[in-house]
Amino acid sequence: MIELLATRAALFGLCGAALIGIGIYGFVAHAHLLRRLVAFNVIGSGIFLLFGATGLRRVAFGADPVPQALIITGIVVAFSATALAVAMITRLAMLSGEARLPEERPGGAPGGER
Amino acid sequence: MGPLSGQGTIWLALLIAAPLAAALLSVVSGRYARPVALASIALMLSLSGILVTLVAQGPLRIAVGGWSAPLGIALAADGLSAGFVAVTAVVMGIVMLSALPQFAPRGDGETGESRAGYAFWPLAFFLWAALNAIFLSGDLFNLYVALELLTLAAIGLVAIEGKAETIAAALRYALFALFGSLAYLLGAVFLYAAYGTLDMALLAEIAEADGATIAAGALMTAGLAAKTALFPFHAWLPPAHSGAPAPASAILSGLVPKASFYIAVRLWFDVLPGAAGEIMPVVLGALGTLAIVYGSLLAMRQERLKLIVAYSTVAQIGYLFLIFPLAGGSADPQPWAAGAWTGAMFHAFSHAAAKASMFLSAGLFLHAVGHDRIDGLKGIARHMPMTAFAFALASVTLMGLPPSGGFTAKYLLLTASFAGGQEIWSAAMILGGLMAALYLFRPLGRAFSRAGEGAARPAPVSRLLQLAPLALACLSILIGIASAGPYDFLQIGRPVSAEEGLE
Amino acid sequence: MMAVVFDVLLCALILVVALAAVSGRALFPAVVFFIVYGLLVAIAWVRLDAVDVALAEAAIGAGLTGILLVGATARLRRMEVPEAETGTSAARIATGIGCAMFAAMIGLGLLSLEPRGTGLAPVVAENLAGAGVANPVTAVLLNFRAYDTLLESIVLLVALVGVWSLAEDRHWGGHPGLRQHARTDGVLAAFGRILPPVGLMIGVYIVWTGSKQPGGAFQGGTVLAAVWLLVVMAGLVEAPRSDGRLLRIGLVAGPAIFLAVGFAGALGGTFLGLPAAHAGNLILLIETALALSIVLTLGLLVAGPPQRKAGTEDGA
Amino acid sequence: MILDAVTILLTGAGIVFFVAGTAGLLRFPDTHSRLHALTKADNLGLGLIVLGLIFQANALSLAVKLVLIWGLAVLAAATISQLIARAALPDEIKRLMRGERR
Repeated sequence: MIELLATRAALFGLCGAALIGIGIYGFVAHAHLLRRLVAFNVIGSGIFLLFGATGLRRVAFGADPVPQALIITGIVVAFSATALAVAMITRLAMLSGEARLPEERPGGAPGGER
Repeated sequence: MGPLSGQGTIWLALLIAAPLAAALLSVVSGRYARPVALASIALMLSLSGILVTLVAQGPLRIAVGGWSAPLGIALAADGLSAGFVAVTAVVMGIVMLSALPQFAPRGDGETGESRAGYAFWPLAFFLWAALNAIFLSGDLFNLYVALELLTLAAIGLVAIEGKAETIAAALRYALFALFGSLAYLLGAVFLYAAYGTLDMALLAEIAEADGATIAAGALMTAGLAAKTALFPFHAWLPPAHSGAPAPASAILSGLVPKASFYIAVRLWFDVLPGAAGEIMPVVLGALGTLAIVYGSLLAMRQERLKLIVAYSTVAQIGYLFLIFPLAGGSADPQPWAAGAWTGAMFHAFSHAAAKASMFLSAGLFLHAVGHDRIDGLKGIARHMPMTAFAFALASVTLMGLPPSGGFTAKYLLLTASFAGGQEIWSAAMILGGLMAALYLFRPLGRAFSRAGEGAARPAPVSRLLQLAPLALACLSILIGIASAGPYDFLQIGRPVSAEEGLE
Repeated sequence: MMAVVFDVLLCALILVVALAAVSGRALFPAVVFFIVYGLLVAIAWVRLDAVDVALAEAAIGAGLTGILLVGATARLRRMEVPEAETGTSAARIATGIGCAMFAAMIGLGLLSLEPRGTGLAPVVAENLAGAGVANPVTAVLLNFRAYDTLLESIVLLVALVGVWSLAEDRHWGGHPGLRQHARTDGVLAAFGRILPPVGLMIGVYIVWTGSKQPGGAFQGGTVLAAVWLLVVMAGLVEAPRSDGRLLRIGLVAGPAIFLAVGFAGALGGTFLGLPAAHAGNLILLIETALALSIVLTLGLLVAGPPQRKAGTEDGA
Repeated sequence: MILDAVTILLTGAGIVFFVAGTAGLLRFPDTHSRLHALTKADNLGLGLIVLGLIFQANALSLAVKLVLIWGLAVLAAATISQLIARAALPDEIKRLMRGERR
């Protein structure tokens, strides 16, 4: 049983690591801020999955509830940040007609100083 | 670390609970901003004073909820924490007092609220609570939550003007800061996976200098550097800090980056003292040097006062990171390390006061002239001598001239670099001081010159408001004049990694 | 063996859907894939014996985040915001290789990591009797590490103040701009009438059961917030004005009571200390108040900044 | 043992309906026919799976929860498919009119 859980921990831990990579790719590859926000959430849940998987590595001493509690906190914190970012993105789009940062627009000025 | 005692429980609790309570009150109604702000500022100043007197007798450590680590979260206060809490209280107090007229609850609705006049107060109080929570925390995950609290409140303050540019600046800041949080979190997860605890004091006892630990520390440091706007993660800072209203800029530039820097210092000097190795401190020092040069160069090229001040922050943050090569970098305690470590902290404190003062001055100039292009500042010293004098005093600190706090900081850092045979860093500091003189002379020279013909008469600015930047500038000088007391105070509860001082 | 095959398939599916959410061309499919992704991750949490996290991930990570993103996508589409992408395919491939290497390093680091010590499971088990609740995750959240949870409830509130401050000055204090699509006799309205009694029961049950089994204030609060949002979308009730005194008190009630209990403990010598004899009741009090504030905060976060003054139809 | 067999039979049948519904979602040309495939096949599939699982429930409360889940899912699916169908109507009409012109 413990061996099975250890395999599972390694499997989901690796899955989490891969999700972090996928998320970073999306974060870097897109200029659209909502796409970046999606990628941010993918990275976040990848880290959480990694965290939860490592919680199983000492399963011989019992299931560790602390990572689970911290992950729930992390999910709520990530949601708060996402909600604020979504509101800012919509407002930016309302004011400027774009959902990108000024320097990411084709032909936009870098640095954002005008 | 310190003695495990319940002593000071109520004061540590209040330092976090009081600003939270003030923030909750100002969420309920924006009408009572003035009394709530006045009462809480007075309370917070006294609480910080009490903390300083308590810590003077020895470091404090309490177990929140009565659950001692590793199960529970510890709050800890030593000289460094108390120093940051006290500087935060003075800077926040003065800045919030000076914000009262600008963010007065006027509005025409039946609730007597206006949008920015409402939002500023809860955001500022939440930010204050987050800063204290960071300076007093003894747990790596708790620091993550407090750091997110700080970041979201700071993002809200950057965006508070509600214009397209400021919202774009806030979003750019959010991208860097949230990415930084994730890197920090990933590092903390690795430390928990390796050691089964997040308590900093316990980790300090059991952490080893193996690959995984160093990688975890590096991830956390990268995340913190992004939040501190260390070169090359600085791009978000100038538009964010120059676009916000002056009181918000003062808080954002003076205090917020110090919090993530503080965590990085705690991480390498307290939690993982033996793990830094040879390369990491040099990399951080090199990035700091690049930040000094690059930030100063760009500050010289700006035409708007707030942008000059904001790019100056990019440069000044660079000095902070010289702490790693000068005070760390070796597992054995070096005799000069205490001087370098304390010098960096002096720099953090005096820059907090000086930069807050500069942004408040810039805000007053902007109010008087209607814009902040430095060409418009010609002869302003005649109309606003107090503010111009404050700006000059704060500049003295940033240039590192005696007798300012900036001078003491640079003196300590320079002595350490010579004593340790690391003269190369002293070159960066001296160059940085010269460049600061150059970029600050442009606005100063105009302000103290004679007004040109036909210059528009500036709008009057209240004397009381002009007192705020002056008080902060005086504080930044005072830190240098009365440096012996703070120096000894900062040594209280210092980790062994740099116990032996120069004295 | 079957279990391992299932886990491998689940992981593969999660990765494929995550890739689709991140790398596709258009925004809307990406958002839909992200929601599917969240639900799959919730299943992964069940496989990891973390049902509490699974509930939070499904409700908040997939559900509420999904609503936020779908809503934003729809608004951007109405404003005809361009979605075109920049960047060459060579740059993308280079980025992809870099990210793959980083992920591989993280994975290798994880596998090579030698866990030291016992972790916190034994300590939690040892102290659970004095925690006032039987569910160890709830014990960590509301007793052992209650300070984290207090700050977390504050983070939600900060985000809401930040969202509100993005309103236009003239709309300050007004209603958030949820559009009410439905006719009062339409299907959505009918659904909005049937759902509340059932949804209310389920939400309250999840909050209440959190002391013994998976559940709690955040998960249950999310269900209740979703019911509330649906009823608002169905046009049955109006989203509240952001300057309502009662609403504001409800928003801060949870953190305020949490803080008050914590400070009362400090007066007794322990910040956030819950005496073992009363811990169960105090946690119930905190969770109830917290759930109320969470429902309001989550709902209003999804609803967005005020967009119209009272009595007007539409702002922007 | 017999209960297990019943469960396997019912959930197996449920999965067949789900696969059919998904195939329809992927293969059918337009929104309305896709909805037609999804709603009918998936509701039935979910019902069969829930029914199969009820035979595994060892407490009445568990069985009640399963039925509640099924009821809510059916209700939500019915509402949502109505809304999707209505939202897709203008596009569909446009497409048909274009088709007639050609």
